[in-house]
Amino acid sequence: MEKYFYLVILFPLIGFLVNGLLGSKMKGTTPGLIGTVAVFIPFLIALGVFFNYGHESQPILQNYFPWINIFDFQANFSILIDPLSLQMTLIITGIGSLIHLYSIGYMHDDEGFARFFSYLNLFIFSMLLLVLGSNLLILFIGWEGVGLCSYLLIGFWYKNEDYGYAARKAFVMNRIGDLGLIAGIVLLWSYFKTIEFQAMAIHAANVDMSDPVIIIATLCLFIGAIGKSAQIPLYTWLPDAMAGPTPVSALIHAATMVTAGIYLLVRAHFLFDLAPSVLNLVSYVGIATSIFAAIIALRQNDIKKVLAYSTVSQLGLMFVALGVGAYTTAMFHVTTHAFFKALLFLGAGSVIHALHGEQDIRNMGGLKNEIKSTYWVFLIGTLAICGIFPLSGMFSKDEILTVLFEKSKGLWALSLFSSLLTAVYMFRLLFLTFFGTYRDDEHKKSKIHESPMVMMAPLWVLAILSVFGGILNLPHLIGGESYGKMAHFLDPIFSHSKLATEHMDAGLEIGLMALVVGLVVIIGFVLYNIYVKKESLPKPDMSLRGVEALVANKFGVDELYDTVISKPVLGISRFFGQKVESAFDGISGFFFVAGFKSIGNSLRKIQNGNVEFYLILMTGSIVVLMILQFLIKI
Amino acid sequence: MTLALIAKIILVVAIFVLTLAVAAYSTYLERKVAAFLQDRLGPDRAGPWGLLQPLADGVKMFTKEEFIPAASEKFLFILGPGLFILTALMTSAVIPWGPALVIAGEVIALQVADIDIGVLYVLGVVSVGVYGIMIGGWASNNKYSLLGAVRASSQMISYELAMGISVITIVMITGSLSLNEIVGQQAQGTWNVLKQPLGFLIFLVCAFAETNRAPFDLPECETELVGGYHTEYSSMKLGLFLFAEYMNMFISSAMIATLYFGGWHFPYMDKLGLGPNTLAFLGFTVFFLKIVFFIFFYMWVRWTLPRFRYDQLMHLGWKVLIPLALLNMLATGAFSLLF
Amino acid sequence: MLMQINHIVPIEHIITLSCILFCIGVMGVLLRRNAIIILMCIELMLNAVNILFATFSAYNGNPDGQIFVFFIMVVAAAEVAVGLALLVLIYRNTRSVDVSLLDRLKW
Amino acid sequence: MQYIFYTLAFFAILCALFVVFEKNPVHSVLYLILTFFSIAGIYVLLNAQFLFIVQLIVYSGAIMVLFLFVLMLLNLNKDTEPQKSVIFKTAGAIAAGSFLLVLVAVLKDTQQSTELSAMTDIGLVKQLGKTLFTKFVVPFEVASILFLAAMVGSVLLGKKELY
Repeated sequence: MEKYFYLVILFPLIGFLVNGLLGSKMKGTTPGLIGTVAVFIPFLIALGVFFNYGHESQPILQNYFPWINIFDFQANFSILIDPLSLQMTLIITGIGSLIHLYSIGYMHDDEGFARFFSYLNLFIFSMLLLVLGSNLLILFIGWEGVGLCSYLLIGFWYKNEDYGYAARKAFVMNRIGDLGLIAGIVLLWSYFKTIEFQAMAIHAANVDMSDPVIIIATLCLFIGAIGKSAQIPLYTWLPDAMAGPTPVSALIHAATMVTAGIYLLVRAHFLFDLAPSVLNLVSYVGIATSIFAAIIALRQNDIKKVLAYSTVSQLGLMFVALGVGAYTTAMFHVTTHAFFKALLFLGAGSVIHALHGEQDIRNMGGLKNEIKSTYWVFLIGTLAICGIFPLSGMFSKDEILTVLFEKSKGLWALSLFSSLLTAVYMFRLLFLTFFGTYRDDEHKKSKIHESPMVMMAPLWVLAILSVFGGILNLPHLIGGESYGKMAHFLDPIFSHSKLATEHMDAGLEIGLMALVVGLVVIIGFVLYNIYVKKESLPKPDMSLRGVEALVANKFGVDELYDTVISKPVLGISRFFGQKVESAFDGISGFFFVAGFKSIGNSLRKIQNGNVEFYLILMTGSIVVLMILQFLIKI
Repeated sequence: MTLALIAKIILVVAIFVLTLAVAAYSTYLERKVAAFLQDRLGPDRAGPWGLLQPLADGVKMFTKEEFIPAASEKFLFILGPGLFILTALMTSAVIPWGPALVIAGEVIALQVADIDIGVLYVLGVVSVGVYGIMIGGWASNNKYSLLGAVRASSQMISYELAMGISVITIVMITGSLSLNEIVGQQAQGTWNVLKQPLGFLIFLVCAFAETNRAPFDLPECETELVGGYHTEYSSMKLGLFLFAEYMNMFISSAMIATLYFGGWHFPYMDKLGLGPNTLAFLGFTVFFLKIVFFIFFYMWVRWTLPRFRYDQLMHLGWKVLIPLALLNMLATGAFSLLF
Repeated sequence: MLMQINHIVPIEHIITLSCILFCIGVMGVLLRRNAIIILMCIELMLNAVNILFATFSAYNGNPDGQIFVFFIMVVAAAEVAVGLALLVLIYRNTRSVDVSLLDRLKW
Repeated sequence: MQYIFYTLAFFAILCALFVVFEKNPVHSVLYLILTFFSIAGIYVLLNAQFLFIVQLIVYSGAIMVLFLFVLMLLNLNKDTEPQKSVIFKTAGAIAAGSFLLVLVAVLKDTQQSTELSAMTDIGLVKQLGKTLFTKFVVPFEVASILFLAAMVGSVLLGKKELY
């Protein structure tokens, strides 16, 4: 099975090429089917490899061809199959194929149907390269590839200028992070003389704690991760990225690409372990992002924007977990988050589909009777993300909180606050969308329809995964003998990976769990009272005052960036472009150009166009050269 | 050594005489065939059935007035026909005329030179053969002659390609460039015409074009160019040109017979149980009969088919024969690779 | 029939022959104005080099030199085909093949 | 044996000189053909059978026929070629002469391998074919592409419709 693993990468590429080159000629849903199959087959292969992969199996390094070989720099095109990359591959291809399937329904009457699937396949290909690459350079190709696909897909409806700007914004923000990643790669290569993960891990064992180069390098990698995973200060692109079609938001901007930063940190954990100060920074940035984004989400009225800020907030939580060294916990949350956030986004997509493009929750309400199936899956997603027992989100979030409780009480309190905020904005979203009465005119209401089967089927699969996803990594207390399966699976990667709850006092553990669940339930009831019983609505934007207005305006971060960074840079460029350059031209023109001109004038007479003259000159020169050679030899 | 040397000299002289004789009687045959095809009698005055007609023609040629145009390049004007007849004769050196003789215990091959690149030698001599016409035509300083010469050169270069490619297929299935070996293998197995029917057709058409025979006689077509490259020639120099043309016909018939029809081989040759010398005689006779048949074929075609137009000739050469020959070569290669 | 030339003729003589032929070619290129003759002189120079290749190949018992001659002939044939086509074009435009008339390539 | 070589060499040089100094371009071509024949003879002396026949077919049979053809087609006579100025002529002659001097001087100094080979069969078609299709197979195939390109190029150039 491992032998055919290259097909995992190859199939999406073939799908991309077929859809990209021939897609416009195909009829109906053919490109969609091709795209879906091109992702589903790799999922099956990865599944086969996964079941063959025992606890004792060694990581498999598959070397396809030497790619760059200059002096002592060597980069092979090779992939590394180990538990970490295997898990990511399963998430990417599994959720990817569900979302491809969903997209067939969602995009079916879009004119760019084939183009959409070719982009999606290219994205899957790049993402697989990112997680499977055995060295930093292959990872970097994938990293840039997913950035490109994200750009292409955010700006998919490129005829809308705002969407184009959103795409450009995402691209530029990502580039800032990429710069950090490039710097990190170069630094690591100059330090280790290799960019292979396995070789670096062996070398890293002999490196001192807090080695300055390692600290700077990890900082650089972290900057890359910040850009890709939308952390403070580079998070503003992700909410704007909701301009793309909803399946894109689900796949790229919730489930897979944004977790690339997490993956990078986990993959390079042996370096981060050597730099505790950077790890601290990671957790501070994570917690700040998490709370900040959660607060913004409280005042958003666009159904996708709420989810986008929720994603930023959840990613922040994962970074907090990484910051305290709980890599397995972070990976667990990545997995469950992929399930329920994809579910929520696709559910939101289904709502939007039902309402023919309406995204503002103030114009919704009472939809639970109209689109029952969507309501149920959305409810499951909400409960999962809020952490209601026994849904998957509860387990992963509880893991994070427990770890933090052990490591740092302050971080624990802040994270708890953040996850309670999650409950607040998610319940608000749920109640405003599905409960109460429909708030738009009756004419539109008559047109509401449930999404087709091809969209609902992936939703239900994801709903089931969201419900039972916790089984993957049960705490000892509940799972008994089969606890912490994912932790065991990832064990070979992190030799010290253990469940935080493993040695914890059972009473304390239950107490913590009960505290969180209880608070969430209370919040749920309070919000039900506010939004369903009293039917209070979000105020119109105009009437907001003070802090509320600030929050609704996303704390004005975009405007801040504009004033602090963009405008000064533009001013400086203008100054250099118009003033300094012309000054240089004037000076150099005066001294050099005139001189070269006179030399050229005298030399160009040789160029008289006469072939015979050239020939004699040529022969004469050869004679002179040979005489010189002859004389020198003697 | 001496016996072999003497035999070689005798062979050379014999072939020379034979070539001349065949060429001479080809002129007679041509007239007779033409008459036969046109339901006439043909020459019948000189000797019985006009058999001495070639002699009479020769005498006429030799005794006519030598005429060299004043504006011509005299040396080249004389050199032209000589070169043409020289190249026509040179090819005969590598043709195996029959199975080896055994005289006084020594094996004497009926071949002047058994060089192992015989096929290439033939191609080389044929490619040089055009100079006689070109030099003669140019030196005449006559526009018709010049046009004839230019036509001849481009025609011969064009058809050489297809001919060379079709010969290469023979080399491919034989694995040797020696004509002796090619004939020997045909004697062991089947004649090449059965293995290479398409190649044979291409070679045949090209041979017509290379010898400037109708329907490809554009360099000398009377109706357009008066006499083409030999417009200004008279007496025996004209005779040499005409003679060389018949020689070329003879030699190319011999080449067709050698390459495609087994040379001196005839079926059940080994089963007869005859001595080597008898076999050599029989083989030579059979070979000669084959040659005569092809000479007859040449004439048959000449008096049956109309002449091509020049653009049609080029079209046929470049757009039909060369692609066909290439395809044939590809197919032969694929076939010999697979089976 | 074929004898060992390398026992009879010193290699220097063949090299000298090649040099002389080459320089005659150079001289032709320099002295003539007819582009066709110049092209022919280039062929002559190529042939001089071919002799050299063949000689070294024969004297050292290494077939590579003769292969090179073969390739040079291939390139020469291609060159002549294109070169003569160009000359015919030039002749059509200027009614002459005089290289000194072709002096418009100066700026 | 060596007399054959010297005769051929002398003949080649003589004809080559005529190529350069003959006024009539057609005569030049004919002399060049003779030069090539002498060179082919030298190939025979060098045991390079294959080169001999290829020289005959390619140079004498194809390239020179092409030259002759073009000359006849353009109908260039001796009057059509203007002479160069004396300065150019002397400059050319001096350049070529000094080139010869330098060339001979340089080559005289080069080290020749004293150990001469006794292999006589390297020039045979069989040997050369084996080398050509094993060691030099890629250049061989590339050469065929070159030929195709040259053919297409000259056909395109020769088309009248372009102008």
